[in-house]
Formats: sequence, C-alpha cells, structure tokens
Amino acid sequence: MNLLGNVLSYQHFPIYAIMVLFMGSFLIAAFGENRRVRNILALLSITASLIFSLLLINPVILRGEIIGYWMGARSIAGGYAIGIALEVDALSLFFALLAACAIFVSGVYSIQYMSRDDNEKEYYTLYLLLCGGVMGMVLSGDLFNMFIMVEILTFAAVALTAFRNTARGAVEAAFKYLVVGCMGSTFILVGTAMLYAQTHTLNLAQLAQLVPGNMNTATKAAFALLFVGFGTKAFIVPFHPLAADAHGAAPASVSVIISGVLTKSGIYGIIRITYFLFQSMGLGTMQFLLVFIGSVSMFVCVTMALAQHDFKRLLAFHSISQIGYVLTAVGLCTALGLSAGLYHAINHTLFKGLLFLAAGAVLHETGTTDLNKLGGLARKMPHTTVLFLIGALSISGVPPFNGFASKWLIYQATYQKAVESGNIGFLLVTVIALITSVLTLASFVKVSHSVFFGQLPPELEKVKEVSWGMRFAMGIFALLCIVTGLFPNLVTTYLTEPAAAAAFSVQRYIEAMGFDGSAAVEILAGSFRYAGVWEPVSWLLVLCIALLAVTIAALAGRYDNVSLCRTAAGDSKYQLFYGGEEQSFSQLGGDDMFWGFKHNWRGYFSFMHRLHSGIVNDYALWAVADLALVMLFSLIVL
Amino acid sequence: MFKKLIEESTGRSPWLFHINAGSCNGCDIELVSVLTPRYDAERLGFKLAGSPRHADIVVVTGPVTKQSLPRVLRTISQVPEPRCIVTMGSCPQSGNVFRGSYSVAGPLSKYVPVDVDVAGCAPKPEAVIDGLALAAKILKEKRGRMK
Amino acid sequence: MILLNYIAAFFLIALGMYTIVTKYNLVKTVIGLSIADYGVNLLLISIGFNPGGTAPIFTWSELDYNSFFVDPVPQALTLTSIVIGACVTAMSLALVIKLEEQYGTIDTRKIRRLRG
Amino acid sequence: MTVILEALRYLGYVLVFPGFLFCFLAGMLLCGIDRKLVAKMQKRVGPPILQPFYDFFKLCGKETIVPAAAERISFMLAPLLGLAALVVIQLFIPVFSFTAFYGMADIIVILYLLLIPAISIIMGGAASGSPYAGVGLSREMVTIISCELPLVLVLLAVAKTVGSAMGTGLCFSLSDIAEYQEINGSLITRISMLPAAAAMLLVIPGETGSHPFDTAEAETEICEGLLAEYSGAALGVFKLSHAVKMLTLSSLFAALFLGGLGTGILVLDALLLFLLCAGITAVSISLVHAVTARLKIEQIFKFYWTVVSLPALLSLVLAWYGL
Repeated sequence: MNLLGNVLSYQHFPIYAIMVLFMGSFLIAAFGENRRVRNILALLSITASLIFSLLLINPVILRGEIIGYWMGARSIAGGYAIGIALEVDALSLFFALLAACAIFVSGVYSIQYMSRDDNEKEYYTLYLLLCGGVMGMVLSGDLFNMFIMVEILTFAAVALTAFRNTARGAVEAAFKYLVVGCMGSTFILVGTAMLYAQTHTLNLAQLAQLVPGNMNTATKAAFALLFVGFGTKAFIVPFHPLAADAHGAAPASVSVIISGVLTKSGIYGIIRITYFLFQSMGLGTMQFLLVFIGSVSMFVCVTMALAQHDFKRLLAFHSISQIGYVLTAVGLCTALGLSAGLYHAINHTLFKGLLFLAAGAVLHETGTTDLNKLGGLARKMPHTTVLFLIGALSISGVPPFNGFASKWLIYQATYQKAVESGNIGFLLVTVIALITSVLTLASFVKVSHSVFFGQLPPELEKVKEVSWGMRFAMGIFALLCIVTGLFPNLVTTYLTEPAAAAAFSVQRYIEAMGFDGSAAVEILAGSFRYAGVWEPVSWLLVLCIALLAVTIAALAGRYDNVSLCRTAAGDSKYQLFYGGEEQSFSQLGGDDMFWGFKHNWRGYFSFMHRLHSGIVNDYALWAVADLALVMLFSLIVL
Repeated sequence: MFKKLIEESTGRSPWLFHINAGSCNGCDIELVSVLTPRYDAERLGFKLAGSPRHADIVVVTGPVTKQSLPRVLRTISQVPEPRCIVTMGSCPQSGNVFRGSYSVAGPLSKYVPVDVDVAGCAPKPEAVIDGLALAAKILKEKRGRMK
Repeated sequence: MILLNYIAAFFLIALGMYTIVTKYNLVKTVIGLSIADYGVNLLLISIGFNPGGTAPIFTWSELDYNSFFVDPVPQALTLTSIVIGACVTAMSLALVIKLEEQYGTIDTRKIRRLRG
Repeated sequence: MTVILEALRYLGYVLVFPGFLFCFLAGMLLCGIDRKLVAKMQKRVGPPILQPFYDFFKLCGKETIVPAAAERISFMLAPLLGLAALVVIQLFIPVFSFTAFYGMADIIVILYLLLIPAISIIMGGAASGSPYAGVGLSREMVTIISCELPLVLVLLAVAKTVGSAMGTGLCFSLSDIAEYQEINGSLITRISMLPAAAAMLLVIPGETGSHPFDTAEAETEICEGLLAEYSGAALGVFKLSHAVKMLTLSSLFAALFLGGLGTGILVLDALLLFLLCAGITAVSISLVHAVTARLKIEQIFKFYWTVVSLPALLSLVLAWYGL
C-alpha cells in the first residue's frame, strides 16, 4: 500500500508523462503489427501523458510548488549535481500541458487520417518518439538532457517529414531540415560543453546559480550558441524556410506537432537560457535582440505567406509569424509581456493545430493543397469549412476568438513598454504587430476564397466531408479556441501568469533543487494595469442580441423568402452573371490575389523570392551567419 | 403599411441596367447624358447599376444582333422581379436601318415582353427621361401586383 | 597540449561548417556534418581530461579525496554524442539515396523544388 | 425588478439609441445628405434626401435570387452579421459623456471590430462564387490593408496623448478619452492632433469604400465586385451597412477628436452628434467624392501608406514628445 502510494505520488508524474510516450513508441515498434493493438497503444500512451500532465496542475500551478526530481535518487555530492534531474516549475508545466493537449488531439486525428498510408507502425513509433522528445525537453532539469531530447525530436521530425516520401519535395524538405537542424543541435552541444567547462555542472538550476556571476568570453559564446541552436528549433528567422518546407511535406497531424509544439519547445529553450541560465533579460540590449528577431520573424514570414500558393506552406509561414509574436512579447521582459506571449503560445498551438488539421482534411479528400486548384469546398465540406473559419478568424485576431485576446495583450505590452522605457522603437513594434495582424487576415481571406468559397472545380464534384473522428479532433481545437478567447481572465490567471511569475523567480528555481539561489539576479517584472478594456463575453452577448434583433427583423420582412434554383439543369436566371456569357468555371487563383499590394512591393517580393533560393547551402550559410552575428552581439553586450 | 411603403419606394428608386445589343453607341451616349448635371435623372432616383442583379429597369439599345440575342435574354432573365424592359432608340423596336440584315435577330419584342419603347435615333434625353419615368410607374404597378 | 586539442576541435567544427556551406555535393554535406560532429566530440573529451588522471572507475571504498581521475561526465556525453552522430549520418545518407532516386542528381543546386 | 429594468434599459440601448433605430435613421440620412451634397457640388439637383430610404425599401420588396453556384447559408447570413457587428461598434462609441456599454471595449477592439463587417461582406461575396466577387474581395482586402496603417497610427497617437495627459502613460479606453475631452476640451484643439485628424478624415472614405477608394465595388469595371450576385433584401442590408458604416466612422472621429462638446442632455447630444457626423461626412466623403476620380487599387495602397500615413506618423511623433 505504501509502495503504491509512493508510486502514485505526484513527484513521479513528470517522468511518467515522458516515459509513457517512449514506452508506447517501443511497444508499437515491437508489437504494432496489428492495427487495433497499434491504435490502442498509441491512444493509451497519449491519453496517459495528458492525464499525468493535467494532474500536475494542482501542485505546480495552483499550489506553486516546484518539483525537483532526481532520477535514481542521485542528487548532489560535494556541492555539484551528479544525478540527472527533472525540474518542473509552472513554466515547464505550461509548455508540457500545451504539448500534451496538441499531442492528444493530433493523435486522435491521426487514427483516421493516416489510415490510407502504408507503414502506420513506423508512423506511430516515430510520432510517439517525437512527442516524448518534446515532453522530455520541456520537463528536463538538465542542459544535456535537453540536448538529447532536442536530438530525438529533431530526428523524429525529420523522419516524419520524409514519411510520405513520394510526395513532392518531402525528402528534399527532410534533408534540408536535417542539415540545418543538426547544425543547430551541434551549436547546442558546443554551448553545453563550453558551459560545462566553465562550471562543471549540467544541472539547469546549478548553472543558473553559477553562470551569471562568472561571465567570461566562453560563457558569452556559449550563450550565442545555445540561443541560435534553440532558434533553429523554433524556426525563427533566418530558419523559417525549413519550417515551410517541412510543413508542406509532412502529414498534417505531424505539422500540428511541429508547428504547435516543436517550435514552442524552441521558445521554451530560449526563455530558459535568457531568463534563467544567463539571467540577462534585465539588459535592454538583450530585450532588443529578442524583440528585433521576433518582429522581423513576424513581418517577413507574414509577407512570405502572402506570396504562397500552397495551403500548408502558407500555414507554415504563418506559424513562424505567430512565433514572432510570442518571441517579441517574451523579449519585452515585463510581466504583462511574458504573460501575453505565453497566452499567444497557447492560442497559436490551438488555432494553428486547427488550421493544419483542416488543411489535412482538404488534402485527405481532394488529394491536393494547391490553392490554384481548389475552390468551392464549402458546399461539399460544410463542417470543415466552419471549423477552418474559426481557426482563420482566430489567427487573424478577430474578436471574440482567442487570437484577438492575446494580440490585444501583446499590443498593450509593447506599447506600455515603449511608454515606460521611453524608447520609440517599441512603438514601431506595436505598429508592425498590428500591420502583421491585418496581413494575416489578408492571407486567410485568400485561403478561404481559394479553398472553401469561390467556385467548385469540376474535378472536385465527388468530394465528401471527412470522417467523424477527424471532425471531432478539429472540433476539440475549435472549442478550445473559442473558450480561451471568451475567458481571457481565466487563462491569464490560471495558466500564463503563474508561468510568467515562474520565469521571474529564478531564485526559487535554483533553491528548489537544493542550491543556494541568493546570488541570482532578480529580473524585475514590474506591475501592470491594462490600458484598455475588453470584455469578450459581454461583447458576444451584445452581438448575439443584435444579431437576433437583425434576424427577427429580417425574418419579419420575409428575408428568407429567396428564389432558389429548383431545376437540376440550371435555369439561366440562377447562373452567375458573366457579362451575359454562359456560366463556366472560372476561379480567381491564389496567386492572383492582392495584386494592388504585391505590385507596390514587387521589389521586396522578388528580393525575398531570390533569397529563399531553396539551396541547402544558403540556409546553412544563414545559420552560420546568424550564429556569427549573435555571437558578436553577445560578446559585446552581455 | 409596409407593402404600401415598398410599393411607393419602388416607383421612386428605379435602378437601370444598360445592355448594348449591337448599338452604334449613339443611344448609349444619350443614356449617359441623361445622368449628367444638365438633365440629372438622379433627382428621380435613377441610378446606373453595375450588375443585372441590382437592376429594376433593363435598357436595351441596338438592333439585337444574332450574336447578342442569347446574352441579352440571359442577362434579362437574371434581373430579379419586378423588372421592366425599356427599349431605347428605334433599333430594338424595328431594326431601324439594320432591318433585314443577315445578322439581326430583332426586334426584341419577339423574344421578351417589352414594357416601354422610347423611339428616336437617338432619342432626346427628355424623351428618355419621360420613358424611364413611365417605366418606373409600370414598375410600381408590377410591384403592387406581386404578393 | 590541451590547448592544441581545443584549437583542433574548433578547427574541425569550423571545417565542417565550411564544408556544409560551400560544397554542392550532398554526400560532402553529410561528410561536413560528420566532421563538425567529430570536432564536438574532441571538444567534449578534452574538457573532461585531467593530465595525469586515472580512469574514473572506483568502488565506494576506493574513492577518497586523494583520488585523481579524469572527469567521467564528458565521457558519457561523448558516447551519447557519437551515437547521435552515427544516427545523423545514417539518416542523412538514407535521405541522399532517396533524393538521388527522385531527382537523379546529388547536386544541391538542382534539388530546389521547394523555394520562394 | 431592478434587474429587469436594467435589462430593458440595455435592450433599449441596443434597439433604439445608439443602436438599431438610431443607426438606421441617422445612417440613411447621412447617406442621403452625402448624395445631395455631391449633387450640389456637381451643380445637379440631386436625389431627395430620403432617397436611401426609398432604395432600401425598394430592395426589400424585390426578389432575392441565390445563384445555383453560391454557398447559400454564408451568402444569406453574411449581410446580417455585418450589420449586427456594425451596430455593436456603434454601441461602444461614446456619445460625448454618454456610453451605452461602459467599459467593454477600447480603441484596439474597435479597430478589430471594424474588420468584422468587412470580413462578412468578403465572405458573402466569396460565397457567391462570382469571379467578379473574387476580384472585388482581393481589392477590398488591399483597401483594408491600406487603411490599416494610418488608422493604427492615428489611434496610437490619440492613446499616447490622452495617456500622458492622464498620467497613466497610455490610454486605449474610449470612455477615458471621452472623459479626458470633457475636462480638457476637444483633442482637435491640440496642434499635435491636427495631422492625425486630417489623416483620419482621409481614412473614413477608404474604410467605407466610397469614392475615389471604391475600386472594390467599382460598378463600371467589375460589376459592383463583391455585391455582383446580391439582389433584393440581402443587397438592401448591405446598402444599409454601408450607410451605418459612414455613421460609425464619423462618430468615431467625433469621439476621438471632437469630444467634450456635449450638453449632458441625451437628446440634444444625439442631435449634436448627428450634426457633427453630417459635417464630417460632408468634408471627408462628399467633398472628396466630388473632386476626385476613382483611383486604381495600387494607387490607393500607395496613397494611404505615404500621403495619409505621414501626417499620422507626424502626429504620433509629436504626441510622443509631449506636444
């Protein structure tokens, strides 16, 4: 009984949450020949992982504990950490919860989505490996273990990118991702090694205790290496082309993980090293670095997305653009900013997951994601259309969906930062963020017109709605999008603010593992008040009343009395107006949209097109150049 | 009461859609001149609509060539009820100088019921306004007959 | 002695990066990755090296404050890193074969269907 | 009992003032005044002021055709959603010292709420399946992008001016902006706000899609673009939305720059607001309409991101340095 109680103590839950995924992976590799066994194993392990993460909410977020867990009870000897540790504070758990939710939904979706592919066993093995890697990385309390988990997830992600290796560009994308991803991993490893050489420890808490007091050239270089290394995992500029390639080729359920979770683990790594390891976020220059990269990411990627004509590739660029928002907000180093950034991280996982699943549904039914070949699917796939629209409106920040709530906080945070620091540069960031938001809307208008509205191409007449399981998975995301949008106070109070508070209490993080944290540099969060007001529930209520009033008035005026085409052959009265000609198929292609905008920026767009040359050497060069610049920067300012 | 209001409004807000069925452009220019400051048909509520779906009155000019006939009929059928058809100039009524030509399918009244004919080559703007005002009146009556 | 190791390690890493950036042959890219990886391994092992130290293999009774041995942690890291390096090489070579099948070339300048 | 009375009061706000009834009457009248003024400026007699009402009721009595290629539900729902969203915006804009729904939305929210009517018309047009609508929605979206930059700059400038005067640094709340103007006089009297007000006056015709920025609904080139397939009551609702949007934007202008003129008596205030809106419309929509020819879409974009944005930016910089 005592043993059982011991085993079920929440202290062990972090490792359980990681291990069930890896166990699932091994078991499927070993016994996954049977389809039913495989599905049950996969579902069991992702559900168990989700449950273990959810059970951690009570101690970690509500009671504010930090779980320090030494594997094999090897802890500290001679003042140095000798064991492998897991350390779960609210920040880690926040990302773990995000990961667990996305993994669960995308796993449910996979069951039917992947049913037409061969090698499902390998798919689930790799899929659970990827999930386990993400989980392990965010819960780890050890820098080297973070590296190993990063390697595992990079590997699984590369393999899954190339999973449909007959699809156009899948293997190419995987190779590019592998090369640059491994360069990033190498950077992380070199950074880890250099930190170890200086401090003789790998434990994050102890590093946080020792590093900030002993800054020298080696640790500064290590900072740059780690920063760029985690940057490749988050796909921030200049690594965004890899994300675009990988998402375009990977199955949609994997894209959900790559965009919703893998990029977040990169962001998590960046937060860990900047806020904890080096405790450098108090420096204005370091804030500048993060905010600059974030703003460039969000703007460059949204413009790149406007120029795309592949559904999933477009979504991939948007995903980096949204990561730019997160990074910008995180880089502000205010309580409001960090909370807003983390809120946006949740929302990004939800709506981008939803959008990728919708894209996957379209691909599953039509066999293509080329925007120039699709159209009019709203009449064939009404539920998918509604779910897609929820996602599209969320990402464009249209109230009352969740994207708006977090963007609203981000604008406030950037503008407040500008006012507090007296730096007009942050004002520019607010403007860029607002413009990016409307450009996001533009590209989703393009998608919804070229995929779901407009005219149905004759060859898509036989398309059907996707199966219930896939719609159910999308429905979960859509519901969460609405809930997190309608109750921003709940989300900030119970998820993002504890996580943000954890990021600002380095001392507690160090002391939770039994080290002396008194020397930790306290980064001041500052207090904040909202400069504006936003009450989504009341707003929605008013909108519903207004809509009801309009509808009643309209129905009273016989608005519903429309003439519909009753005959099958198509009366000319119900044909579209073609200047008098007979109706024929003509759909405005995705490439032709927004000419007025693109024409004015043609120089920019052609420059960008040349820059994203698709040659792996160029991308590798960007990585090296980025490393050189960041290293120079950190050597000067840190 | 609403029915009355709608009926009254229908007579005061007729929107035009102009179809050129092979016209020499004389009537087209005259139709536009009706909207210029000198004649200003807008004071009666007339407006040129861009799409047949918005129109109440279809103004057809030209002798209705064989090429244009199906297009004219299709476009007219796309105008929502109640609608009025006005022929402008002599061509759509009789064929005018083009009568008997191998390519002319007119007159228009062979194919659709025409409500108002405005004769002339080209009709004077005053005549056009008069004809359109008459069409507006017919429109109002048609609306009154609708349920 | 140890300084030479560090110089060599960073030289190898730089050489690997240089290979990846400048060589247009896919196999050479893979070789570049491996070279960088060896550089990292050398760096790791050099960090843990104590001149004159013994191998870090003791029982509890033998271990006291006079024991002088090389740091075991970097050795463990190196082992892991070697394994990962082997995986990278294997995986990337597999992808190269697939790429050659699909594109008929191993020139990176021609493998750019995904761009812009 | 009090709860019911409160609910009734709020229902009254939604339905009567500043909700539906006010929006309907004032918007349509504004539209009529605009048409009359343009006619007068062009030396025409012009339509009667009540012409928009005639148009609306006529359209209500017409047949509504849903094309066979259209997605019926979105096609018919879009106009209603757009109208409802616009009326809700109007509820949040303070009428001098009176705000129907106090403390529920700020200017960033208004900025985004203004997108909803645009999105609904875009979705409706896209659902019709017409290629003209496709071209129209592409242009409509570019117009929205064009207007966004100057509008954002104007709003931020106002937020900064009011915020630094109130000692909080920045202020996004419309009620606070109105309150500030009650005490310190209209913002337009400040030199730093003059360029912003000018920019806002030029943003209004772009946002409402009136001449010369109406490429998205150009009737002569692309057959009214997004509205090409709409007929009957649905079209009428869109026309009504257009009129209400004129009212909303001009009353937003009044709330941002002309606050503090109120008398405190609601009926007089409403009348005053309407008069102000008519004045703003006369300058920003009618005058601009009468003296210009329609621009091309890429010219619109260039115009807004340079000519209109620069004064707004100037204003923001001036506000930043506390002028």
